[in-house]
Amino acid sequence: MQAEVKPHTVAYDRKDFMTDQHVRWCPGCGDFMILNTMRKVFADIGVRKEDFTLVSGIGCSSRITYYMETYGIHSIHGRAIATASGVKLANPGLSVWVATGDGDCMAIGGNHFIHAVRRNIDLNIIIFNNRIYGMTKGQSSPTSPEGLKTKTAPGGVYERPFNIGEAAIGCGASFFARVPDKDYKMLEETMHAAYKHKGTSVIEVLQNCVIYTDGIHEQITSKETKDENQVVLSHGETIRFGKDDEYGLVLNGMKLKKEKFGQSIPDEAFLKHDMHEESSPFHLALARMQLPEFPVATGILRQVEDVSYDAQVYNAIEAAKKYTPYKSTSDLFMSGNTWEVK
Amino acid sequence: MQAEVKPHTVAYDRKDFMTDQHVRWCPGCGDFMILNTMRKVFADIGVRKEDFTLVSGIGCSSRITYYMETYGIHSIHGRAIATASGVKLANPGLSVWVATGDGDCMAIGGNHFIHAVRRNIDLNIIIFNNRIYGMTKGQSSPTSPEGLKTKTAPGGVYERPFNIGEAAIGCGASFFARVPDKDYKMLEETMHAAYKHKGTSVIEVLQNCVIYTDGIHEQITSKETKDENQVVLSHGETIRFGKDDEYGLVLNGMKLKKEKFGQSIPDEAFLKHDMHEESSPFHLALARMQLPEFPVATGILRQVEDVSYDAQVYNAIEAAKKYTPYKSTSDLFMSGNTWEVK
Amino acid sequence: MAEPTISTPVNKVVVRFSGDSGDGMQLTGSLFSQSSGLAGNDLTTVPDFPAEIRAPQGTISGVSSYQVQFGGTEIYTPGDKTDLLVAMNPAALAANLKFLKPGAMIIVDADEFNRKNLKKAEYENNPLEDDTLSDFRVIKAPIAFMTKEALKDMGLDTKTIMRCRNMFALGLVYHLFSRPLESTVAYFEKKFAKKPEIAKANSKALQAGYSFAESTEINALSMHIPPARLRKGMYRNIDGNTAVAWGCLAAAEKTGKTLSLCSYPITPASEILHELSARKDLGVVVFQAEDEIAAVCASIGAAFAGNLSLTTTSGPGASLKSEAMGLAVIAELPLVMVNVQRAGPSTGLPTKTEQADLFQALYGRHGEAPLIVLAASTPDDCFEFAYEACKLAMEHSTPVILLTDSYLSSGNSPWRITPPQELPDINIPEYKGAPEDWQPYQREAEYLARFWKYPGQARFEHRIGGLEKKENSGNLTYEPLNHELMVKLREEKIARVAKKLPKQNVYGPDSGKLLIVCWGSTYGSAKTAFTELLEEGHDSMGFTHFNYIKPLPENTGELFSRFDELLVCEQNNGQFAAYLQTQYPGLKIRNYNKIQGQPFFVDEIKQKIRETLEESEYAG
Amino acid sequence: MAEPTISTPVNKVVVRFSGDSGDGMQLTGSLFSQSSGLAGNDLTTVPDFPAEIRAPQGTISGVSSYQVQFGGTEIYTPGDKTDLLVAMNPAALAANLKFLKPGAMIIVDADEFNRKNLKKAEYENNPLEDDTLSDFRVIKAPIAFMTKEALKDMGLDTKTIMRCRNMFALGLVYHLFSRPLESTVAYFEKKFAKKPEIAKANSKALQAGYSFAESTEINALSMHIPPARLRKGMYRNIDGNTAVAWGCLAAAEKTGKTLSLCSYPITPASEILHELSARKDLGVVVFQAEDEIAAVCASIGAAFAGNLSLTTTSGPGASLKSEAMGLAVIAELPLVMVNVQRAGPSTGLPTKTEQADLFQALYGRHGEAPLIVLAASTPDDCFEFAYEACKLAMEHSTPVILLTDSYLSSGNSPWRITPPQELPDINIPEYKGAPEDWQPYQREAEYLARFWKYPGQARFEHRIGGLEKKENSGNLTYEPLNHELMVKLREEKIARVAKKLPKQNVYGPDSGKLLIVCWGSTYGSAKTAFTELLEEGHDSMGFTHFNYIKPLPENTGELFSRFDELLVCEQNNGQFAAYLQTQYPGLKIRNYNKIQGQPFFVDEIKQKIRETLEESEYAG
Ligand SMILES: Cc1ncc(C[n+]2csc(CCOP(=O)(O)OP(=O)(O)O)c2C)c(N)n1
Ligand SMILES: Cc1ncc(C[n+]2csc(CCOP(=O)(O)OP(=O)(O)O)c2C)c(N)n1
Ligand code: SF4
Ligand code: SF4
Ligand SMILES: [Mg+2]
Ligand SMILES: [Mg+2]
Repeated sequence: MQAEVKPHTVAYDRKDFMTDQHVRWCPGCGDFMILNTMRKVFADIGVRKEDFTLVSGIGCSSRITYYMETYGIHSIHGRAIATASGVKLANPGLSVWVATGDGDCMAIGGNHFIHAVRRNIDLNIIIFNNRIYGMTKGQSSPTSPEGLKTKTAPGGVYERPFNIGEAAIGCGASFFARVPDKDYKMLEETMHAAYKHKGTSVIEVLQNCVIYTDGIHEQITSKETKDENQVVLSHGETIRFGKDDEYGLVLNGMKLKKEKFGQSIPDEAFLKHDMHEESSPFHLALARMQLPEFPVATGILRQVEDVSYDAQVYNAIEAAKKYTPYKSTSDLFMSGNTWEVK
Repeated sequence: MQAEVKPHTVAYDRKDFMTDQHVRWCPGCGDFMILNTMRKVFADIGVRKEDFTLVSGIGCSSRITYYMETYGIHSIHGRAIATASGVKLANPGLSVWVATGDGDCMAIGGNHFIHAVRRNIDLNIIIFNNRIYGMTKGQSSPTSPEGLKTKTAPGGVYERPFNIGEAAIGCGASFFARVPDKDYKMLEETMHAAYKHKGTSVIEVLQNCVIYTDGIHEQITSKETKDENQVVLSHGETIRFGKDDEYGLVLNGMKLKKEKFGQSIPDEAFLKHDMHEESSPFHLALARMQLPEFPVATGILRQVEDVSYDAQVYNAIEAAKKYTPYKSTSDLFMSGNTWEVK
Repeated sequence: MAEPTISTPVNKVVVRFSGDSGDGMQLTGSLFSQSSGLAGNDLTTVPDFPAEIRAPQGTISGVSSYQVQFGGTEIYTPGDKTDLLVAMNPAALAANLKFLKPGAMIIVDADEFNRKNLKKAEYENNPLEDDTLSDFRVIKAPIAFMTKEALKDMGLDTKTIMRCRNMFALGLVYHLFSRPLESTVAYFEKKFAKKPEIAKANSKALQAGYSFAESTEINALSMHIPPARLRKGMYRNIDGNTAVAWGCLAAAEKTGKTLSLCSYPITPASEILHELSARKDLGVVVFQAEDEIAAVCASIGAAFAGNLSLTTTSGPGASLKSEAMGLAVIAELPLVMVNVQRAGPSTGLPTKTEQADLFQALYGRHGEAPLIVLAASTPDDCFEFAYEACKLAMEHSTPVILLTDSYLSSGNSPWRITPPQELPDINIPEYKGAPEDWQPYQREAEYLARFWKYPGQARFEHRIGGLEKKENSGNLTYEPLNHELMVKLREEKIARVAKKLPKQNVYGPDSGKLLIVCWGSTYGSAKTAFTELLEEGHDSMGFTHFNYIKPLPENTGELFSRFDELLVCEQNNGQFAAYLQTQYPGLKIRNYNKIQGQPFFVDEIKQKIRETLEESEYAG
Repeated sequence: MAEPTISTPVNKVVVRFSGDSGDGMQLTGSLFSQSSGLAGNDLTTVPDFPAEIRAPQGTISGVSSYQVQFGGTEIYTPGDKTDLLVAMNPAALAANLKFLKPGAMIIVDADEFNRKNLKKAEYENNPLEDDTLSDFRVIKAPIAFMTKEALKDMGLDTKTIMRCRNMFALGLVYHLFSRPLESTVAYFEKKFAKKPEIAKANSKALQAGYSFAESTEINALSMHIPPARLRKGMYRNIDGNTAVAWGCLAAAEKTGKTLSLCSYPITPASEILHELSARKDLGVVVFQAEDEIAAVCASIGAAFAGNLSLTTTSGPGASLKSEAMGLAVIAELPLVMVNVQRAGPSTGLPTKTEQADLFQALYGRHGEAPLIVLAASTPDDCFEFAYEACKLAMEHSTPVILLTDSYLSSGNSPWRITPPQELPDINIPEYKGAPEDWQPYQREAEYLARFWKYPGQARFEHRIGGLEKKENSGNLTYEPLNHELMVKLREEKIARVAKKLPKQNVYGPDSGKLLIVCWGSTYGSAKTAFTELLEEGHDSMGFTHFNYIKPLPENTGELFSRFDELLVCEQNNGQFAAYLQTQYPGLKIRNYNKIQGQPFFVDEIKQKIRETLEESEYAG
């Protein structure tokens, strides 16, 4: 048994999710787009305002909690997912969302992240990946690309970054999507899909920090280059990219290969996107695609159905209730060896 | 530049690595086999005794530190890898080993684990995976199989366990091996290979806890069933298993399929093991293989060369030293705007 | 050989069952405790088992013991030393000699004193045959042989038969104290319902032991301990960890709240998690988190979501939780953290007891982060203080730390099963106004508690977090004076809890030279020591024991002022004494500290009090 | 309009540069500080910038300021209030009026006071045109216009030109205090070596401002501040974080050890990590860990491996590190943890200053886990105390916590560059016996330090960890008395450090009614307040300031006993005062606490001291 989220009856507007707090991000920060989209999605999703809880950690991104007129916790650095897990388990009837940064989620919060996806608890996790620590003014994060000059790597980052999708799927994620911050349409659809997905949904937003990593996702997301450098996945459809959709992917053993349509290779050999494929190596291979060899995959890479952890917890509770001799604490306390003093 | 481990000149015996401490594991515990093998490997490896450091967390497994006559730290629960990272970076000339349990490494220590493999720091990590918390007397660990009855899951575990290999490779591991505790030959070879590997080596040992999960790996490792249920990987060779090595693996898209040799499928279609393949989906697919559909893969699943983190740190130091105007603190302190008071 | 010192009737007796880890001593002891409870005695027990999961069989490090003190009077400790030792093998004898009173009785399984076992126990000669035991009264019972005899017709294998030796021994002891066998037999029948032959074998061995005693010299020794005058009601034995779990269950039931436990295993706190994991049947939501930080953060989430929220741990875990406890303080959420203390620092002596996490509970967070600190004193009052912790957390919208310890968690004492209607009411401050007028940091006037509103409640949507908040509105602000105000408000909120607390009591004379002060689990030994000294005629001293640590009860200062000096007894290096100095500067305090991983003995405290009284006599 | 109160010559002056975040006020201020240093003045500075990374341009929340006090005497604080404000726009004026002394001088860029900017600053009317500023002496300089004029022939775009406004303003101020321009011009040439036109534009603007002043009413006001009598030597300005980093570098160099820093970014400690990340050129091994726990554990690893090991953080990170600090204590490894305190609890006010992590430093670990606690008092003595922390850690084989704070980390003061030979020796206890005789927990006799042996050293192989150890051998043991002994030894080891510490000083009369007590960064305000009151003739009070917190200097108790009462001034709710009560029970202490995220003002402390003296006069 899992309590169902109660649908709302009034129609909401995105303004209904605005708070009276001044939004304190740098002008032009990608966070604004995520905020706006989130307000729209929350208004449209069909959940009553009071049944949302938005949990964040600490970072520029995590400030979003103050700007969404729902219940919210601005917790501590790295602990958004852990805190949100407590909320969801306490009241599985809530729609629980997590807003977190690449540092918050993948550095200090890494353990909670991998365990959430392993358990498949029904949280919608949005990672604002600007590949830097914004709030603390520009130190390397675990997603900072090699060579990037940061305050803690003045000579350039020499650590290998995490590929969030790969880590998530490797640790068992049932839902993973990657979305450019400016593609609010894709973001909106993805957030709806994440909401519908029962289990942990991970959305990596390629978010631009105008101060410390301005343009870091530009190659992937800019108008001029995105046709070549980004492949937008769509379930059931053949994977295509390039200015004229002239490229696709074929298999070479278990490796992906970029090929041109209409040349020597038969059309059937080109891969279709199947986000529901249970086996993960295909989705991992998609998540791993990197410039310059491959375009970067966006959209929903993986969505497979599996029972959520919160549902399992409540199933276990129901099952236990059914077979127990204890219906109240008195039953329990009086069980076993007792004696009376008169 | 990375300091090279100095080879020793005297010949060691495994007894040279015995301490005067009484070994306090339950009789029959799989930990004994790991200890014995480790002593042998340390004796044979060609490193001076004083140049080993063995770091562990807390758990039955982590007690091993007291039984190896080297430098050692029995740190705190979950922090073996973090502590070992500090040792290695402080003195890259040491051969640094980590002994950790499935709880120590994959529950509380999960964050350090994924960051170690991401960075590829040159540690040899041995995970004693008995799929339970032994030392604290039988609670579920993140590798406890679904359905197992434990002190914290009296009705049976309902969380999805981690597949250590998948998580490690997903997070970027350059070396992953899986070895049954009783296969001391395989363990010995694997430990030698781990030592040689410059970067993070992860060895998952399928360790038997006679008290809380006795026989949990039996299906995979027992004499009677291992031919069917275990596939021992060997680099460059065709993957074979079954009583008479009659089965192999073929590809179906990106999925593995178990097939019989000498039937309709041509021999060339059967997969060979290539542990050096840089692209990870193949190794992930191997790591994911599970009973009853597939045999469980043991041996070295993945070993790819990549510069280690410690080497990169010292490279960066060398580079910085080369171009700096500061050769001493005085140079630094006197740089910039100074003035004299006379 | 000395004469037995156990005279008939006596008022209290200490019995220690000891054998190899595989000999079932914990079960034997606890059955004996049950029977003592049924006989109307008060009692306290303590187990003593190897740190290893499975230590080598037959050796001293593999010895497992169970000690119980029971009597016709109030019993606060399991006893310093033993009147009767049951030793199932040479190692058990060797390990326990130091715990015996002079003249104590020893029952041994003489059949186990063979060469092999003697060697494992590091005996060169058989102690039953030399003068090792000359100070004691030794009963050499052929337990193994007699058990075999008794069960020989049942068709059981030897291993199964030998497993019943403990019940033979228990039968012997039952006879000694004139205990009926019925309830124990009934227990076997229930426990081994699916293996009736095992039930029968155990019953038979028990019976055989009883009969054996009847027909031997033991018969002459049997004695009667009168029942204690305990308060009327239903009783059961309970250990501190179960009592904590149950106290929280009771508070959840009382308030109609769901209990959430988010925890991570650690010795000696794990059993709370185990018990509540098994209490899914009562609707408990248990989350075994990936680590302690996840556990405490999830509990904060659960508290925010409106559940009665609990997190349990021991020292190392408490350290890990300190950052998040600060969040709970500034968020002003109800949250109970139980720290079952063990000996530190660091990993320390994980199976041993200590009270050295008090400083951490009081001060172990960055910034000014006050919260309520309670400490339980006996295994059974762990129930009461867990309930109280839940009550205060919810009534005052604050995290509460409840300190228990390894000694309480593993000890047993009879618990009067509190009927639900006797439990104190829990009055969670209720907001009565319109949602528009509600503000997240608005406070109830008397105690300054916030009103708890949570997801699912329409029109109370709000955000909380770790940044400093504007008074009332809870909006973020950097205003200097607001910060000072909020720091003071948070402190004052905790201080005002004192108004609600029971007055601190003095036992014995309520003024005088010396006040014996203790807190938490030192209660048992200190109270016993004090009572005995009082009976011995020392009348210039009082005794007071603290369960409410922060805030202290309102009359504490006044109470202290009635005595010239304080003697603070605690199992650490003087933490409570130091805390008292900060609260009542200028107190004249003597410290009596024991930091040995084990509780005070009654005699140690008596000795110390005597010395102190003499010294101050001399000084005065 | 009031007359200027800055008379010539004066002894100290407070100048505040303020403008939009984009106006380069921090650079302007720091160049001015440099020039003051060069002029031989002592000085202290403090920045004040928005919490947001980029606040809306032109608004009050976007204002960035830099305050400096400099003078011909010792300067301990950046000044309570300002004598001269440079306001680059209306928002800067609005934000800073509250910081001005009555009669202060204000230089504004009059060109920026247009409708748009006034609105952003929430001015309805132009304050230059009504009586808002009637208490001040206002210089309306057409800075934008004049800058444009000065640079018009250089072919630069308007944006670049407008970026030089700050240098025009600086030129004005230079003239006011008769500062030479050369070194600043040289600075531009060096900094913009690759963009000579930028260097030139800045120089020109500076020159233009200077000339403009010469030809206007400002000329009449220019004044000379005499040089301070500072100790001979080379000087530079330094902030607290850089000073910490450098102090550790110096200790590493002195001992020939490699410095390892394992850390995780956090405001306001990050700059130590930044500076040392840039110091790979001096061989520093920096590990930016995945979190604070990894950071502190890696530092323990580095210490075990024989490096001088450092970890840096602020409150929340310090909480996370508390478990592992306990390991460092029981392992008795040298380790320095720097906590650059910020206002708490929890996330609190992350950019504001406070001293409220003292309790945590002293007590924030489970079990009995004593370590050394130091606190720095000025930006420049952060160098000395970081060095001292490293020295004590290695000499006494113990973790040391060094407390600094946000105020020290961002403030600047001139630092006399300590020549290497003047640095105190660091004598790491050296084991002289044979390897066979060495034991891991053997102690050097005088101070009980362990001998540090580490991997790579043959025949000293050993294991350490968090479990309790046998005295000397370090083998695991559960022996009760050994545990007590080890707890006492660890405490005693820290206590003995006191023998080595400099005597605690009293400034002013060395006995009397009132002793003003403070610790850490309250030094500046308290010392200034005290000195001023002394000069005003108050002579029944002394002043003492603590850098050594645990242990306290040996003569502390004796020193306290010479005064009737203590007034403890600290930026928290009374933590040091409470700690003193535990160390010297019975002290008569008054608390003076400010918990507003900002340092004490000198006047506040003076006021409080006066009141206290009066009260005690009255009471006495
Ligand atoms: C325990 C703790 N450690 C460190 C910090 C400091 N801190 C705050 S936010 C942050 C990183 C933010 O980076 P990210 O999560 O990527 O968010 P962004 O600001 O880039 O959106 C850090 C290190 C903290 N607040 N608490
Ligand atoms: C901070 C902290 N939390 C919890 C514990 C308790 N603890 C000790 S070992 C352990 C788990 C051991 O499991 P695993 O790592 O699998 O090792 P095993 O004993 O099975 O070899 C736990 C939970 C601890 N010592 N410290
Ligand atoms: S620093 Fe970067 S991430 Fe933070 S608000 Fe500014 S632009 Fe956004
Ligand atoms: S409990 Fe299990 S893992 Fe631990 S020592 Fe015993 S058999 Fe080994
Ligand atoms: Mg970021
Ligand atoms: Mg395990």
